[in-house]
Amino acid sequence: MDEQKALPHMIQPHDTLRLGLSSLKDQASNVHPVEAIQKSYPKNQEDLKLGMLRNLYGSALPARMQLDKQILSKVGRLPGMPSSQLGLQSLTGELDDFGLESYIGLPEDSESPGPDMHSLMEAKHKLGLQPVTRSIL
Amino acid sequence: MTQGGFAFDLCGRNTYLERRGITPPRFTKTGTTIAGLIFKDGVVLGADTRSTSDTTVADKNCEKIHYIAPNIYCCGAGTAADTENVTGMISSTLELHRYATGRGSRVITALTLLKTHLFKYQGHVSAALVLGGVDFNGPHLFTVYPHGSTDSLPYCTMGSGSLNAMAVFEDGYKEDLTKEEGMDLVTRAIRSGIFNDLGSGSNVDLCIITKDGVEYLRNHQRLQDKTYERKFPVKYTPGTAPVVREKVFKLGVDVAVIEGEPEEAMDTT
Amino acid sequence: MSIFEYNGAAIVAMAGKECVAIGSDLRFGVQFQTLATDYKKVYKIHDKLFIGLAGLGTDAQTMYQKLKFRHNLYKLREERNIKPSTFGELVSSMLYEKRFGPYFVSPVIAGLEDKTHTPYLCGMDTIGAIETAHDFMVAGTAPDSLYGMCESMYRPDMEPEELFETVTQCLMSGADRDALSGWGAIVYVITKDSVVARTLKGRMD
Amino acid sequence: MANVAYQLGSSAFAANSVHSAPHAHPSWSPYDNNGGTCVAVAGNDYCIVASSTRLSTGFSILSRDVSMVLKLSDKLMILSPGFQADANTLHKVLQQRYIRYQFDHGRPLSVSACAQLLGNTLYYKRFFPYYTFNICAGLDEEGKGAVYSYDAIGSHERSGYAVQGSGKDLIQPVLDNQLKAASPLVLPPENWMSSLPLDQAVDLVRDAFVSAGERDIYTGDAVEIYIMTKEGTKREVLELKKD
Repeated sequence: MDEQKALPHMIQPHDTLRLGLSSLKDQASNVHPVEAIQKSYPKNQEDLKLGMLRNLYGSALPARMQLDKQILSKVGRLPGMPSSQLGLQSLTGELDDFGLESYIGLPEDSESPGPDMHSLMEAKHKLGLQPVTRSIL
Repeated sequence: MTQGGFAFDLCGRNTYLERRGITPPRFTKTGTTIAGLIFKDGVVLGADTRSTSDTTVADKNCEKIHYIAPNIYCCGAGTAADTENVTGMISSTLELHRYATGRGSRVITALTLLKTHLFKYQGHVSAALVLGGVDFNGPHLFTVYPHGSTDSLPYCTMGSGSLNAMAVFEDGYKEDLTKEEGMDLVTRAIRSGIFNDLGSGSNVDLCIITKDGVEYLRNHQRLQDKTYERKFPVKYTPGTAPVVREKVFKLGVDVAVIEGEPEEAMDTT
Repeated sequence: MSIFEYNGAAIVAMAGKECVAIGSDLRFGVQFQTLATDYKKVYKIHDKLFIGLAGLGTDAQTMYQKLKFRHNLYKLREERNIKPSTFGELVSSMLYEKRFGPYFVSPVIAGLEDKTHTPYLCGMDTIGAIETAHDFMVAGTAPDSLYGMCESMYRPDMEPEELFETVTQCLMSGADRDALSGWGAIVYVITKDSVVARTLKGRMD
Repeated sequence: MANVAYQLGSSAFAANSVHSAPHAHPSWSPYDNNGGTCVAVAGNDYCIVASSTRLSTGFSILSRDVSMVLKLSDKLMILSPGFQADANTLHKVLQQRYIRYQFDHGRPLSVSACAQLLGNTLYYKRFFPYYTFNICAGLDEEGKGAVYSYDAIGSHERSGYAVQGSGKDLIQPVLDNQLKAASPLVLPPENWMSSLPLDQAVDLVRDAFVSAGERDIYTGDAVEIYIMTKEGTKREVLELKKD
């Protein structure tokens, strides 16, 4: 997933034409502590849960669950199209969760169109182009 | 995976402005006196109805007792927007949970959800709550602090008027109060907050929860009305305002929908 | 200096008998310099729903464009105009989304429910804490002045003409005591069959 | 040390600590604001003076019945909302100067002379000011109302009416709008005396305080109103909301 507090290093040359002028400092620092919380919380919770399961039932079960997770996360439409990922959500128990993320700041409500399909595909296959949201405002 | 949640795109600009000495506006706080106690067969929650922005009264009759579930209510103090959204979110989660399990909600579930949510945000979401309800385990009363810590108490008070209210509780509380005694004690506690604490005021809202049901007495006591009515009320005669330009937009009647088959409706003769 | 005092605004909304009035001053300025005197801060969402946006000018304009977009989206989905109370919730969740990096805008919403023609008034702080009111709602750089005027001049169940006069007096006198708002005013009076927009001449100083 | 003591005394675990941001500890200040609002309206043959009687600090009420009015004589009063410790000392000084003036000159202090005296007394402590926003009001020699309003260090101006204190912003526009005396902002300056008859002016003052009591948390409990006319001075108390 994305780096926590790692030093910002150049993965590939910065695409100024599409991403605008930006220094490395912007990417590294989280603008607000809550942003860091919101980004890292799901991963931390999952690690916590898998750790508990490892202690309770041995390491086979968490390993299998992670395997299932990888398989299920492959299921879905091309990136950029909304896919329900029912399997993945039922595995992680997120299906019947109702958190802040379920009604605040939903992508389909936002005014700016999502990133273009092309850059999303390149990002998915790690060919280097970062997805950029074209903002009309 | 919905990736909703808080947006931080304006944070950069806001911190830039703040560094240049431009102070951000303050949020509406509920100065607040809220209180709750457990009596023989249930829970009584009480709250005042004043919300302030700094030292000006923003809302003279706001609602601080929020619905969580048919048998659970929650009083909120602190930043008004946070208490509103946190209680709204938890009540939706519990409703989904009731559909999934087909059973009534437990107070402890609401508490754990609130606690987890507030702890997750490490106190940035500043909501101080008094959570009360009755489930099959009997009456429960909890307080939840903004950082996620909770207490389970027979009686409790929160908010800027909590000292005043707690004084009345310490004086009057005993085990197995009847419903009337409980209501009276909570009302007196809220009143002492209203009169002595400047952050609380206006009316008393009460909510009595028992296993048979809920009585939500909005404005149970309207304490004071204006003490003086003008003898020479101001009546501006029409035309005193210096109007420069006037535009009148006539609003057309909504489109009339004619029922029936298209042929009948359209008269093509 | 508070961010609200960068541009300056004065907005008053008041409810009458099956009618509601909302008005704002006309000054557009940056700190203590006035740049334009025809900049109204009340926007129309639809014939029976107006929103006044006080606070930082840039955020107010951005908010209005986003609100127009979302209302169009709503109309496409629901095939009708939005109800004022639902619109209040929409604005509130939009503001709360930016809880930790907020828009510096404090909206005032005034509208008439379409069937029952009951007035709907609500105001918010910058992160969307809704306060519904049955009498009046104010926002801007001199809220105390506007509160003082409205508190003295308001009477329940006023007729549209009287409501217009009262809102005008509150707005003008309130704004007179504030260096950052004034320069005339515009007041919309919304009844079940008409919307009357009147521009007013105020002290130009 | 009043401020720090109150800071410790106020409820530490309350959800919102008033004086300081959560992590910045409050820097010590010799001053405090005890709230309260004062109004004075001058008419052709009367002068109305009113002041709320609530004394508070932070978010708690210290007393519900404290007068902020110094009654020097039936025709001369001084109102000092703000920091009451300074107000009390200022009132002692003025009372003493008033009495000495009478011995020195054989006649009571007039309103205009008192206004100048108050201005000088305030400016005397220019670099450690009395933290009060005074109003000096009374009847002048011809029996007309006279109202002078001040800032903390003595700059004063005579006007038709004056408002000071925590409810100032709330009441000021109402008086501008209602008192036929044109608002002092109107140019060229018209006759700034209020032409309202006495009973309407008192009615206006009463309503102004009730409205301020609704919105300002520091204005409430009661308002004491003095009505000064040639015949003498009448005092009445209007109860306000206690919350």
